Amino acid sequence: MIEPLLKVEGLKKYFPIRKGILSRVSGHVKAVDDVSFYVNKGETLGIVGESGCGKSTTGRMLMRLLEPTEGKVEFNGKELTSISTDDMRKARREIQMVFQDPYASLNPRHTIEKILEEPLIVHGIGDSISRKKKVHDFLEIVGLSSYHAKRYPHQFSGGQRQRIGIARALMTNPKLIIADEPVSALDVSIQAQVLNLMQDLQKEFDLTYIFIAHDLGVVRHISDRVGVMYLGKIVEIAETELLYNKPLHPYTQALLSAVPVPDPDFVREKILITGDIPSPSNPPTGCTFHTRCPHKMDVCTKIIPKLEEVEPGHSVACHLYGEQVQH
Amino acid sequence: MNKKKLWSIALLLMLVLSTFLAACSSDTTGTTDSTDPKDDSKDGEVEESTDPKILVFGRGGDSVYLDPARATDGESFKVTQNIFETLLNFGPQDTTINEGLATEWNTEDGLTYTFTLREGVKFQDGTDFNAEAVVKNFERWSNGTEDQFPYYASMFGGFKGDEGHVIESVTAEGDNTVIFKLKRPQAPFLKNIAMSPFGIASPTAFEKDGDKFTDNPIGTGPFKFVEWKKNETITIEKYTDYWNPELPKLDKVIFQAIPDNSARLTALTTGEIDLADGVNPADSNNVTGNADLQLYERPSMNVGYLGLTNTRPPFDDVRVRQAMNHAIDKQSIIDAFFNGGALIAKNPMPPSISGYNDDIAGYDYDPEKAKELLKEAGLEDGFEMDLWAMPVPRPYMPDGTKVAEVIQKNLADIGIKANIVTYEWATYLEKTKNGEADAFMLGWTGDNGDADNFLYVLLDKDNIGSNNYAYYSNDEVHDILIAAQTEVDEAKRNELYAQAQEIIFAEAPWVPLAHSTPLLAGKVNLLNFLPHPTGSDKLAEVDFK
Amino acid sequence: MSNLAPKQLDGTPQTEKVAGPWLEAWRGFKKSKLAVVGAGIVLFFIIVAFIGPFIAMQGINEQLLSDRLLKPSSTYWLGTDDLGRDILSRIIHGARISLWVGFFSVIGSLVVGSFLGIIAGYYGKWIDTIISRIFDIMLAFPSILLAIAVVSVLGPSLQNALIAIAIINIPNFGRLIRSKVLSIKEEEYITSAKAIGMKDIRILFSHILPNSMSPVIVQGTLAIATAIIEAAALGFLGLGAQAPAPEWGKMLADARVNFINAPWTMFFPGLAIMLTVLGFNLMGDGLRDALDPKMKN
Amino acid sequence: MDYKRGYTFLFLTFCSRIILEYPATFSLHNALDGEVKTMLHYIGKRLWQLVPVLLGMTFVVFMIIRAIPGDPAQVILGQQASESAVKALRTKLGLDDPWYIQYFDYLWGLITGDLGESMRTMNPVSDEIWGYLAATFELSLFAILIAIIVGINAGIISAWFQNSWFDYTAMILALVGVSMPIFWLGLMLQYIFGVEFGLLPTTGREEVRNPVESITNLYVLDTIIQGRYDQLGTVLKHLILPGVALATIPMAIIARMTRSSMLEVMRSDYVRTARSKGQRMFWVVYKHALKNAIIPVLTIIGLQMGMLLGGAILTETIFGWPGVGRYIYEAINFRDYPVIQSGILVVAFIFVMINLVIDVLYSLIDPRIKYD
Repeated sequence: MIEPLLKVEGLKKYFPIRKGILSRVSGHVKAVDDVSFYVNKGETLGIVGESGCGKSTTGRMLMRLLEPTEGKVEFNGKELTSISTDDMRKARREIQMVFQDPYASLNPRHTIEKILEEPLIVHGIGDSISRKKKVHDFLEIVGLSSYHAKRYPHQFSGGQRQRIGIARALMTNPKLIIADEPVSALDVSIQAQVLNLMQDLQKEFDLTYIFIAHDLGVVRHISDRVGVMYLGKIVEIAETELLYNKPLHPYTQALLSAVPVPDPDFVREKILITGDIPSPSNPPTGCTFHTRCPHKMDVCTKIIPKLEEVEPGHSVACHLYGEQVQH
Repeated sequence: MNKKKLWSIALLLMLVLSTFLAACSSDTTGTTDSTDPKDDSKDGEVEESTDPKILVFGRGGDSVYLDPARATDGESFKVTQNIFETLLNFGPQDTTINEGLATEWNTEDGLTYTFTLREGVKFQDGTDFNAEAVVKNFERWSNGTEDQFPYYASMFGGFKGDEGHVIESVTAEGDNTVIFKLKRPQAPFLKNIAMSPFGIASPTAFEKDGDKFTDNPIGTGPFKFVEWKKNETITIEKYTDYWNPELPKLDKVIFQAIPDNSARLTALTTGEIDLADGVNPADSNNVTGNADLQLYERPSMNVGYLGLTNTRPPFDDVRVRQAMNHAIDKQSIIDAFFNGGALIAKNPMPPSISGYNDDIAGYDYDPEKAKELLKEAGLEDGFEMDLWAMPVPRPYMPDGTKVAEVIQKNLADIGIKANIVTYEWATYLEKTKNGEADAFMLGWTGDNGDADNFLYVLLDKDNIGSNNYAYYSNDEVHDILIAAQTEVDEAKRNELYAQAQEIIFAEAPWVPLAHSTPLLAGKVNLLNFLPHPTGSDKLAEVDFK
Repeated sequence: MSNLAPKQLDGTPQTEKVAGPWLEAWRGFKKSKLAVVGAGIVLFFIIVAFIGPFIAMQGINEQLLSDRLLKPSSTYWLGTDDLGRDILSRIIHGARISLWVGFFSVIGSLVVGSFLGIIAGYYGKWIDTIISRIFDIMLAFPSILLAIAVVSVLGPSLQNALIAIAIINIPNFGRLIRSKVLSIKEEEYITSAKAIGMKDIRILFSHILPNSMSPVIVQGTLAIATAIIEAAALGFLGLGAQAPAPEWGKMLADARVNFINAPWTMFFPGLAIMLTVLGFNLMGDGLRDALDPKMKN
Repeated sequence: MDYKRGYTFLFLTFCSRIILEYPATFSLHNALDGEVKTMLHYIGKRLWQLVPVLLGMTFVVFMIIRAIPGDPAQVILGQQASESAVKALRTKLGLDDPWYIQYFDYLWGLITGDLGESMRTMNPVSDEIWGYLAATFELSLFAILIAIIVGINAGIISAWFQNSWFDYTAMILALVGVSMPIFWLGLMLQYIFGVEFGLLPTTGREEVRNPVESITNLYVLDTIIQGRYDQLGTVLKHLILPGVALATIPMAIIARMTRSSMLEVMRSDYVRTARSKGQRMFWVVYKHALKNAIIPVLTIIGLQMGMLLGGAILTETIFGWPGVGRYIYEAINFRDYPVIQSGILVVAFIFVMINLVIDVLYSLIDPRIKYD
């Protein structure tokens, strides 16, 4: 078995809720609650879930843009959560991020050249001339022209900006790129272009992706494996084809039933989930999905299901499957 | 189409606005007419008896105390002078001694004074005025403390039990005779007695009210106290049982505080007040040019000077001080800022005061001589100094900063670079008192018209840290001034003061600048207003035409 | 490589001059007529301040006591004051003082305010609480009162007036920058800068500060206007520039003595204050429209 | 006079109770409905935040005042007073105590409703200050009224006749108004209306020969209550010049704000189509605009209150208006520590409270604004 590039164990992020004038902590928002997974070198792990499920928080904790409350992140054999902030800063050379909003993630006052050169300067890579050359090279690589270097972000379209965002992530030759909904702000036609670009780049630079999205269709297109998150937990994680063809968790099933299918003759059973997402500050007991689950059992309200492998390459956290160890 | 709409709206607005204004103005003019006390010409004689005669006296500040014994500031005395009376009075426009509550007074040896009191006088609260009341007043003062009765202490040398206290005893002999016994002769004793702070108060009232007496003052004067709106107005009204049934002529006097001189004169022009104290000399032409107004001159009893702190180099050198005296063009200053209404000062006291040494020539304006003197002092290249200019107009110096600017230029002509410095009045006084100024503008208005009140107070070494801001110290002058204090013989006393002035002239601790004539302005129909040199005006005789 | 060739943005890529945010702002600014008029007035006073003293007819402190309080005439265009000094010359010299106070007090409060605001906004927590409370306290006082108090402590002079004005304006800038930093801090390009591995200090100076500048420039321009008025007010109360400096507020105060018989001594210095302030206000409005349209109203 | 002191005491105890016992009172509010609850919570929170600010203010004011050179005892007694008299008074006024004792004395006094005694008049500041506050309040209210009436109307008309001569004139005037040094304006008004035409009184707030009998110390109200309409006329006349001087800047700002918010309203399709229907539309828009103008006006009152109070110092000095601004300014000149301290504190407190009230009003008028 190959050693995974990134291994996450028991990752948690609780935001305290403060109340009253004395700011007493009266509770916690469990944005990410005990998440574990791994990513192998060269693969793409998709993470999907509704907004607010904690997927972006997870992505940010991996780079320690947010400090995790608990848990371990092991990158390339190195534990990241315990190293100093300065070491972490340096480690970011290896892990880069592509952001959701191509309009907001580029400093409007800097030229493209400056934006792209900055990561190199920060990490002390090359001299001025070689850096400039690299900037121009990468502009070409992501499908822009080198004369664009002198322009400002607002002079580009959304798709072009996201290319710039990707180029910036690539500048330091990272191993892992965390793409946080990189295409959800773009038009559908542009989405495909950007996704293709990302796939091309993955091959060319031997990149590993964690691809965060709320759109199951997009994730399927690019991922090797997909994890589904609900209320701060991973409820199911499997190889892409397994997950899409044979979703096990009722939540995954519900999500997939909402995805339009290209084949008009194919009729999937529609599973409707009712009700709102419960508040993460006061999550339901037991299985957090039980309030909306069509297959709710008694046990679901009491015991938190564990994520267990029910078949090779397919894990699910649901009392419907397998023998749950009960304590 | 739009144009049309616009016009109609504009018209409408103007209509509304003009009705509002019209309503407003007609309303107000109506009221002023009916309440205007002196506008009785059209109403005829019938109205005269019912229409109260009210005088509004605009002045620079509010009173501090209405108990004259506690007060030290001129604004307080302006009011108390009309509520209280003193045993002796100053003359209407000078500081000669006249009868007051006492009709006769005499002394044999300058140690025992006998006063015969006026009969049939009652305090405004009904208490009888008699010898007993006088004794009680003096007992009250002599048993007081510095912060209660500061003027008593400085005029009579302290309180009962103090070594310097001049008054041995005050006793009543019958109802109408009071006898003062002094420990040693005091030359200006009668003048002191006539000063405003020693107005006789009702013993019943001050025994009852104690410290609160100042909020409800009761004397024998022609007016009695009505109301005090702090920082705004003080109202006094006619005391109907005043011993002189002819007086006062006015029914009511309102003292209104308007700090700014120009604003006060404007208020006079618009008719808000009837009499304005402290008119800028520059504005005198506006007053004389206005048929509705008349200008008053307050007889001069002050001195405005440029003090040189005698302990600070280079002013510790008499030649430098003399050079300063020669350098300043007093005549131009007087022409420009006193509108000519002032005398050039050559002595530290005004000529109206007996003992004034007119033989002294004074330093003439002579920049060349000044330069020579500087050269003698080893300062031919000049020097740099701070010139302190007072921030507020005072009767003796209407516009301190402007005068300072002229002086600055005069000094520049002889090579002295003067930087003008101003502080707020409070800070200014404190810092100059501490001797922090090189040269400073200041002045003094006499309290009782005695030479001692100028020379001793301002230039004796005893008063360094007090009113001797120049830190001038000369033992010879000190001996002369102390001798003069107890010299009862007028001629001998004047001789002593003449000597002192000569020494002071030679030593030049100041640059005396001017004896100003403070100006007042009033309505043209105001009668019998006689401004007093001390600044405390009696208003009993004042009337409207 | 990507088979999707990017669309050309325009036809002549190599020679095109690219408009940065500042250039665009300048274009926006030029469009506003009033703003240009304002800039013109300001420029006029700046020129007057610099070369005026050389062309002014009479020295500021040259006294001609024989020519006191003369009405405006062909010799003295704006008349003379009560020391016989030419009012026009003094106003020209006064421009320098007013602009000096305006610029430097604002720069002072801008520097200190920005520093405090950035620290409060970026680091947050107790530092923010303390700094914000101090700002609250300072803002709770009517500003001119605070200025009077400060000058009373330091002693009246032009420099101290400048310091007082700078102090009372600190919280305005501090708060502005703080709120700007708070909002910029949440921008994704800051997160992305962190993701790159950038240090805090670099993020502050290279990203946050430049992006908070435009409202600061607008506020700064408007603050110069206020500072000029405040300096004049202090001068008027006798707490600012001292004689014989031809500071406009001081000139006004001096003229009050001759309020009735020589109103022109009072009229022109006030007019000069108003015009300068108007210039800065117009310019500030124009800059606001050009730099930061959101700030309108 | 003691009843006033009693009021001050009650008021301050009330405030301090709210502030100190706020956490307890908050639990009571749980029973109330959500909307009211959040608002009470918000008000409570703001009041609570005021505590350190107010404490800080007392300290700042206290320290600044001690740092001002000049001896109050000397000022009280005047230039002619002797040294020993000054010393005696210093001791009596407690000026010889160490500063921290003076500070805690002062704080303790505040808590018990004692604002100190004026060193100049020897009266309790809590007695004196009401009258001055009322005078300033009357003047500010009058100024704000002028500003609102003229400003809003000018703004609406300007917007309606956009680019007309009226619009240009009004907006240029507004720009000039914003840039006006009001002390200069005050003097010019005095010169024109007082000296040149002799139309309007230039100092004080009443005819001293015919003084208003004070009940509330708001003279307009007092004269109406007493039916003295003759006096009402003089009182209004006295208000005009200082009122106009003080109103100028807020008036200009309100006019500009109203105009731009009006222009936005007029850009809506509803108005654009309806505009062609003629004059009646003007009044419809007028009403609509008036409603919309309330928020900017509130903003102005909130923002300008400090400026009004500050401007009041200059305006009151120039026009001899017996308001709190002049009261404090004169107190500074006289080194009347208790008056400066308490005066500034009271003004700042009012200023802070007004801002609180305005913030609350905001949310009542515009439900889109949420409390933090």
